[in-house]
Amino acid sequence: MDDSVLVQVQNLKMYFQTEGSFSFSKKYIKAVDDVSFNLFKGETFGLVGESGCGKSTLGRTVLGLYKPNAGKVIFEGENIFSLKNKRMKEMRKKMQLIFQDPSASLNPRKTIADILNEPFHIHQVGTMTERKAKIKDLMDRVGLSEYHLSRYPHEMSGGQKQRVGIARALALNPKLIICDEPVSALDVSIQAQVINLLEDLQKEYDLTYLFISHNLSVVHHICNRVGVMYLGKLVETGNHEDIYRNTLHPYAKALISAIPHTDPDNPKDRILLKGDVPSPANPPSGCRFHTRCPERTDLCSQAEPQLKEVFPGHFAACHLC
Amino acid sequence: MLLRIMKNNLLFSIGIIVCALWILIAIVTVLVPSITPYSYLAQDLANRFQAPSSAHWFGTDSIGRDVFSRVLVGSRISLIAGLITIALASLMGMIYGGIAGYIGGLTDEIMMRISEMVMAFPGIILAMTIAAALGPSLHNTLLAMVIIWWPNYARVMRSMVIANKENEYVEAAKSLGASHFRIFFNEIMPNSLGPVLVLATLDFGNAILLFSGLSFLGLGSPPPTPEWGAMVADGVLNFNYWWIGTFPGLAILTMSVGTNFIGDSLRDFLDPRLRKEI
Amino acid sequence: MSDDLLDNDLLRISNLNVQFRTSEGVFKAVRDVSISIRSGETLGIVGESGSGKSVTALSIMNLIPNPPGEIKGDIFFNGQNLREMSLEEVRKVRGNEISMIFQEPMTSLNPIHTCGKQIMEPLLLHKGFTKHEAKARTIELLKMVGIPLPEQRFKEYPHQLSGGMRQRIMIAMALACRPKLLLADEPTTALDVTIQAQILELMKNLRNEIDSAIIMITHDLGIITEMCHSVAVMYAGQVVESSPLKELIREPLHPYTEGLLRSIPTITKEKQRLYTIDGTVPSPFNMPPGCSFQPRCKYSNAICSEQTPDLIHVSEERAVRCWRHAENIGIGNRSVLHG
Amino acid sequence: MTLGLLKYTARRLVFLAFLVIGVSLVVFVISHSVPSDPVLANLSQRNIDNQEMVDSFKAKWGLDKPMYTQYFIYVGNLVKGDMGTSIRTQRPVMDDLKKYFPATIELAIFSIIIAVFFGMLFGIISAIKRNSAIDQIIRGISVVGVSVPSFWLGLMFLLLFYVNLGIAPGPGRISPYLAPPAAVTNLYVIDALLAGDWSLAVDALQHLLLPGLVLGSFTMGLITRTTRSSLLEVMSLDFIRTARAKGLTEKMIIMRHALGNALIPVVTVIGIGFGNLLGGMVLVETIFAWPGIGQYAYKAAGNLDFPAIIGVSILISINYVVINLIVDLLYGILDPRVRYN
Amino acid sequence: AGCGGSKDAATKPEATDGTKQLIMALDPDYETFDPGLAYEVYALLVLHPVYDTLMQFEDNLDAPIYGIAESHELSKDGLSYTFKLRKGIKFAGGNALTSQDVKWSVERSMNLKGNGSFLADGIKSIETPDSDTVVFNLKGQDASFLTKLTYNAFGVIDSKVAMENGATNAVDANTADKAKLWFDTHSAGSGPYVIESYTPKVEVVLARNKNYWGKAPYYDKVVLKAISDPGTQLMMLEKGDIDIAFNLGPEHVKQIQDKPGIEIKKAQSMTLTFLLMNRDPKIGGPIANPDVQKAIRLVLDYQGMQTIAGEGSITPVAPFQVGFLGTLPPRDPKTAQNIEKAKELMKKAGYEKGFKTTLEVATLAVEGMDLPTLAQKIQNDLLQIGIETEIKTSDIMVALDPYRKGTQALSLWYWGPDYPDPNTQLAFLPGNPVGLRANWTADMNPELAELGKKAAVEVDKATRVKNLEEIQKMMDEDSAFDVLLQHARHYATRDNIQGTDYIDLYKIDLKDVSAK
Ligand SMILES: Nc1ncnc2c1ncn2[C@@H]1O[C@H](COP(=O)(O)OP(=O)(O)OP(=O)(O)O)[C@@H](O)[C@H]1O
Ligand SMILES: Nc1ncnc2c1ncn2[C@@H]1O[C@H](COP(=O)(O)OP(=O)(O)OP(=O)(O)O)[C@@H](O)[C@H]1O
Ligand SMILES: [Mg+2]
Ligand SMILES: [Mg+2]
Repeated sequence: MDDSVLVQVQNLKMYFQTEGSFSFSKKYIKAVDDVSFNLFKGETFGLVGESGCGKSTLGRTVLGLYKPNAGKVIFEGENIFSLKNKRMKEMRKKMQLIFQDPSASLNPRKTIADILNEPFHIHQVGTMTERKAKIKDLMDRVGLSEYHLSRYPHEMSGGQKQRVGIARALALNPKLIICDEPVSALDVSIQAQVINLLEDLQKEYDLTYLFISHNLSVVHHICNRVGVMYLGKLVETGNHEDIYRNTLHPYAKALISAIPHTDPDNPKDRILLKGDVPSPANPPSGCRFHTRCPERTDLCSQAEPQLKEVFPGHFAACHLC
Repeated sequence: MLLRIMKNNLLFSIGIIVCALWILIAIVTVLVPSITPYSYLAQDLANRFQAPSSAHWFGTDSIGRDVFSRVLVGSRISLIAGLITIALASLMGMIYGGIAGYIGGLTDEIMMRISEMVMAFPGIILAMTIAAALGPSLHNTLLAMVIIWWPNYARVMRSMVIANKENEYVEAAKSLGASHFRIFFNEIMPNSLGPVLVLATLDFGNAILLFSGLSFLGLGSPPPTPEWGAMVADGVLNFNYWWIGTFPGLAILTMSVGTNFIGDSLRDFLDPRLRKEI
Repeated sequence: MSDDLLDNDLLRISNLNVQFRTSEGVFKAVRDVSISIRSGETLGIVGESGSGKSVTALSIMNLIPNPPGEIKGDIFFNGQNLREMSLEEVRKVRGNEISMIFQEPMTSLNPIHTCGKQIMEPLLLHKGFTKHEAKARTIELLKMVGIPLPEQRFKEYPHQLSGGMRQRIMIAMALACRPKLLLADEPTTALDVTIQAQILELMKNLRNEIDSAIIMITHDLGIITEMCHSVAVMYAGQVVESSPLKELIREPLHPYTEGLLRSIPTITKEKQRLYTIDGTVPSPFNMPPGCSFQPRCKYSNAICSEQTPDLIHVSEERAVRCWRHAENIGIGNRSVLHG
Repeated sequence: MTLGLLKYTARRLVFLAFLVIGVSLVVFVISHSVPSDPVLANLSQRNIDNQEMVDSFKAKWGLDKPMYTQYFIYVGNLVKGDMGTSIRTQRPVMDDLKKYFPATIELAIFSIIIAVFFGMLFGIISAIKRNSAIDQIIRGISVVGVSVPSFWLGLMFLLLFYVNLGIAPGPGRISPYLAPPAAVTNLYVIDALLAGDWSLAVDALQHLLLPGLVLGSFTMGLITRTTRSSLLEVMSLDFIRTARAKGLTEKMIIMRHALGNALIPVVTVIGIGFGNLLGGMVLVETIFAWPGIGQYAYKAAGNLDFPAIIGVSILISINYVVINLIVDLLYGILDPRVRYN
Repeated sequence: AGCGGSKDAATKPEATDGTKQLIMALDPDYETFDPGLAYEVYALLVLHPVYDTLMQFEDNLDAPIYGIAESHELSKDGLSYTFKLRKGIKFAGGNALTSQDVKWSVERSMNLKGNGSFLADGIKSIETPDSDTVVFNLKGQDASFLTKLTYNAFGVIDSKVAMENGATNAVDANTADKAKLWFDTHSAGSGPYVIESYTPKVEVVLARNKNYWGKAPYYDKVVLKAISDPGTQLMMLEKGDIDIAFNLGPEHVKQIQDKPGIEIKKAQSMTLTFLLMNRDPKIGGPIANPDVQKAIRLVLDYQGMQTIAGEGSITPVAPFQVGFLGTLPPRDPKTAQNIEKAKELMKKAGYEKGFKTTLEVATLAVEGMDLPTLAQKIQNDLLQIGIETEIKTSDIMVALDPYRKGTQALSLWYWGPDYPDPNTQLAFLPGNPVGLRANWTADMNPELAELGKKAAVEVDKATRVKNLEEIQKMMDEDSAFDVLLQHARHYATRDNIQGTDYIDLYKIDLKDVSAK
């Protein structure tokens, strides 16, 4: 196996049951439907797509927080879903999660010190004094001062809270961090601070990021590779350059063209999609995007396109490519 | 905080004062039994059915006992009954609802149907049956009340746990490898407790009310315990001596109004949606 | 106050102050805000969360709840001071000549009435339409905002529609009476990128069609760039810079504007380290002395923390609230709006 | 929608079946685990010593068979609509329930009408005049309403209005010297009207007044409280601001936009209140000599008349579920967001 | 009619169509009006005016008089009673009443095995030589047989009508008879009234029997309203809504003493309240000691109890009601209490310091007196000799169980005679059913037990009296029971009616009530 690969995601499926348990006709939301990709060591892989397309679910499943209906997540050669509880707990140290809403991700009843002590407590790492030192160190790294430790989350600003969340994720020296929209809830001026921090930390600790966002500018800025999701499917993956400059999938094209641009002198043409994202409970037949696709053909509503390597390292799932 | 709420909320202040007074009376009559003008047990057949007077402020009952003294001493039973019922019912409901909400799925469904069944069950009849079967006593009545009451808490607790379960800090704990036990008790429980406790304060008056109703039906502790509900029943029996039933009834009313004033204001205060002015 | 200004401007807000009394104390959400807009123009208001954008818009509509809110200042609309009107008169303007699109399409519609009914309401109220006429006009409006199958949607409830649809309903409702002024408070923040693009496109088309003035509130500079003629940048309750769009992008005058422009990543820019504005927005209860931005400002010097700068007109159309420009122009020259 | 609704209703009804089985099972188990022997409790002092009598009694009630057999016999009969025979009254429980239930229902409906009308009225006034003196007064009254012990209030009402002032009629469903109307619905007011006897209808209504008020006081307080807070809450929601922005007057906003939404939680409370009413019946019926299910239940429980206890319990549980179902369906009408699927 | 309680409406409005109507409020215990099954205290109030019996009481319970029997003869061996029926009696439905109906009715009662069937236990066979003669052959001599015949179990039913409605007198009547429900709302008797309607917990309406053979009663209709609460009854009487308020406590009566328009009635009831003291040491503990039991009898304050029970209540010496043949005069409450002697007895028994025990009591009112209230008085009195009691209340039906099984140490009970004859009280003797509830066995007092057996079959009046007096004296010395009270019955009527005198068996003989 390729040494440079940290995580292999293979044919992952994660369905949520929607009807009550007593019902005979079970219905599913296919939040993640047969997704495969690799995460390389030290890279930042961006995951974009519209709300509800399954980005967060994918992230969480990769972490092993959900039990998938099918598929594997191979982390450093081991399928995490076949691990025993104890090994899984060990594995947890290596992967962490940063959340979108910094307020919601911190327990409002705990002080920052408690929150940061939690990873050490759970894994029984170090003595009290060692832990204290480590916590202090963590605070330094994310740019918070020691006096913040005795505060409660609600006494801090959004950016500060997000730093605490990052510090917690870093506590156990993980290799992979899944960033689920880490900056979406932050103000523009704070957003930049956090993005820079994430970049610095990555360099320092050789972290791998799975970076989920619907802000394509941010993804463009921070990611090496990008995956575009639509209705539970990965429709295009490739290098940052491939995706933004040589877009293949019509949906990805529309997405990128929809980014509001900041140059008033060069207004660009926009691909306007019609209609809304269909419900993942009841996805369209064939290519899931065909209902909104400006380039659809008859084939699109019948056959489901597979993700194929159109250019080296640049995959797309479209009949037209 | 207490003072701040009290300052601009008349009803709340009244509630606090009334309840404090009753608690004080309950404590003092326990510590210094001689403080009541008469012993609450002292019978005086020569002076039965005395109307309220300076000697007997609330009059005397069918065997010449001083109603005032009995009303004062009765406070402790009502308070204790309310307290125990609410404490046990909320404890039981919290555990039950917590488990149902946390585990979810089929377990949740079955557990909730069961609790719904208990809720659908006519409470007073259940209590009366239990009391009739096991014999009326404070003990059995409280048992019946707890059985009737816990599903309320189970429901609230469950919905809180379900809401809190979705919180990202729970997921954070999970991703750190925390055990279910730790997640449940450390992350979910503390944050779900608030509404349950509010419900409990609000419910205190209701518990006192139900208890007095049951003891009115003769299901409380046996005589000569001065239970307010039973005293009102005595008043109905001796209908034409209005004071026998009126004063204990007023006692129930004040205590339950007091706790309700507090609970009501507290809820208004704690509910941020209501605090936000229109 | 010169009359010709009034004649040109559809809306002129001068020295608007809004404060709230809360349990923690009184705080000023909007301080000395003065802006104006002409018919057919689009003014963008940008700023961070809590900087007072929505409060400014709500003040125009006289929708600030009182208590706890208090409004001071003048708001001239069509030459009339809205602040001096009776509530009854204000109601006649609301939803008729000025209308507003709210940030949250999910909660801003009444869940128990059909969309059609809600759109019809201002027509019946202000224009004296019969039910029949109102319905016809509503269908027309629904078509105009690009809702397919308008007859059917007319009968549907808000929850049956997606976020983008609901926002269209809100827009249709706001446009029902052909208002002279449209206040759009972050109309696309809650929407997905592709839907956001649809809505922005729609608004642009409508603006050309009905020729009303639009105040576009957002914290996304991208949207401003696409939609607006001029921009007002708000920080901590004040307008710190106002300017025509192109000049602002090319040469931001206020350090905050500058930071804002440089700190957002774009796909056109080269990948490089992002510029950051250190620190955070001050708490409204704990405003720094002098210029509010001073603690985060890399140019700040002694005077910044002592005296609050006024809004200084650096040109006919540009104004900025910063001591650096006061110095550039010279104290003697500075013209303070309605000073 | 209608399909979803049907499905939902069907599901509730399935639950109802489970409920009936559950409730009867619970009482059944209690009845067989109590120390008291229903045989002893219901034979005369003499006959208890007569083994033949005891055997004949036991055989009659199936008490000589093992418990599970008894239960299956019971459920089998229940399916056929036979709830067994009350040990105490020696009448079929079904007949007893049919006799007593209308009185209870009549009272319950009357008091719920009073409670809903005044509760909502007070709640709306209170919310509109928030923090004013009238608001404080209404809130005070509503709290007293939920706190007052009904058995005591009933006693006070009778003492005051019947005995001392003589402006209200006494206990019972109609004045003692009047004959009940011909039974059609067994709701006296309606039956009297059907029979065209106005004065009897008025008399029956007057008799409903005091117990209706006493019974409804709790629910009224609850509804006032909920209406007030719900209306206040709705008035702070975004869509009210939208309505204001359209230029509607406050009155129009309350009537057209706020009230409809505010009523949704009130409906739940009405449902809860109705459930409470049936529970509170025992006390109120005792005070007002009201010949309803409450008194029947009270006697049955006291006498460990288990067929009757099971019968009443099933009836009240079914009622609870049906009321909840109605509330849920009302929800669907009031709130288009609720779709049962 | 309108509002029932206008302030000055002291008399009830006349029924609109001019029918004369009597309205009586009571707290009824009847659950059925099947004469073969009914056994409740108030059953005869309804059934007596509906079903004629061979014998009946008129105004005292000493000696029954003829009902529909015209004469009777007792055979020499005392085992066979021959009755001649009054001629020309018709049932309400029009059928003639014959001796066949009498036989059928009694046999039905016997075979239904209802609660009252034991009254007919002594009957071996019934013969009907002709249509107006009935012969009862008994298994043994029975001094109280004529008295027993006054009961509704011997009420004569129109057998044709009854059989049409599912009744049977067959041996398996207890399962084969399907007429109970019919009898609840209909009647088939020959008395002055018929049952017009019955709404449980609401009312029973009796209507005049147009075919009645005797003197027609005054009222066209009698309405018996079920009002369980005495206070409510009182209120309604004061308002003039009802004519008779039957379940008043002693205290209520005091309240209305001076009210105009109301007549207070007082009478001796046959109901006793007594204390049961178990003789089995395993159950009673110290209570089982006869000296302790005697001490308890001495320490109680009978005067106080009579105050609670209300004016007119008395304390018989032994469980034999004043008013029955051979009953001794009641105790003098002023001198009955002797605390010194009680203390001595406690010392003798070895319980000088006293002890703790439980006093069990059912939650109900006996003749308007709340039993738990009395229990509290007893609790108070017993403290004087150091006996600390904890009161355990339970509902009557629940309390009956341990009472009948004889597992109560100390309990407060009441007793009404099964039929108006002192023999019914012999049940209290050692070895007899009630005596055994205190585990008082015959061997504990063989002499008394023997005497009891003799008394039961004695038919000579003088000897009966002598035996009964002897029994009472012995029970005053040694008994597991302490009779506390024989209650007075308090009730009140509007003062414009008469004929409402109390008679324990029927309570009020409804056919005799009329307007003044
Ligand atoms: N626990 C769950 N139970 C049921 N359905 C779920 C659950 N979590 C997510 N879903 C559904 O799965 C689909 C994908 O959700 P997910 O949160 O992964 O989307 P997302 O791409 O992260 O969207 P967003 O950008 O809004 O965060 C959605 O339709 C969502 O409603
Ligand atoms: N009704 C109110 N009561 C008290 N404070 C209020 C009220 N409405 C607004 N505020 C406060 O006024 C300040 C300005 O709020 P405003 O809504 O104008 O911000 P904004 O610029 O629109 O922010 P966002 O981008 O988050 O919408 C905030 O601090 C807010 O908390
Ligand atoms: Mg997500
Ligand atoms: Mg805003």
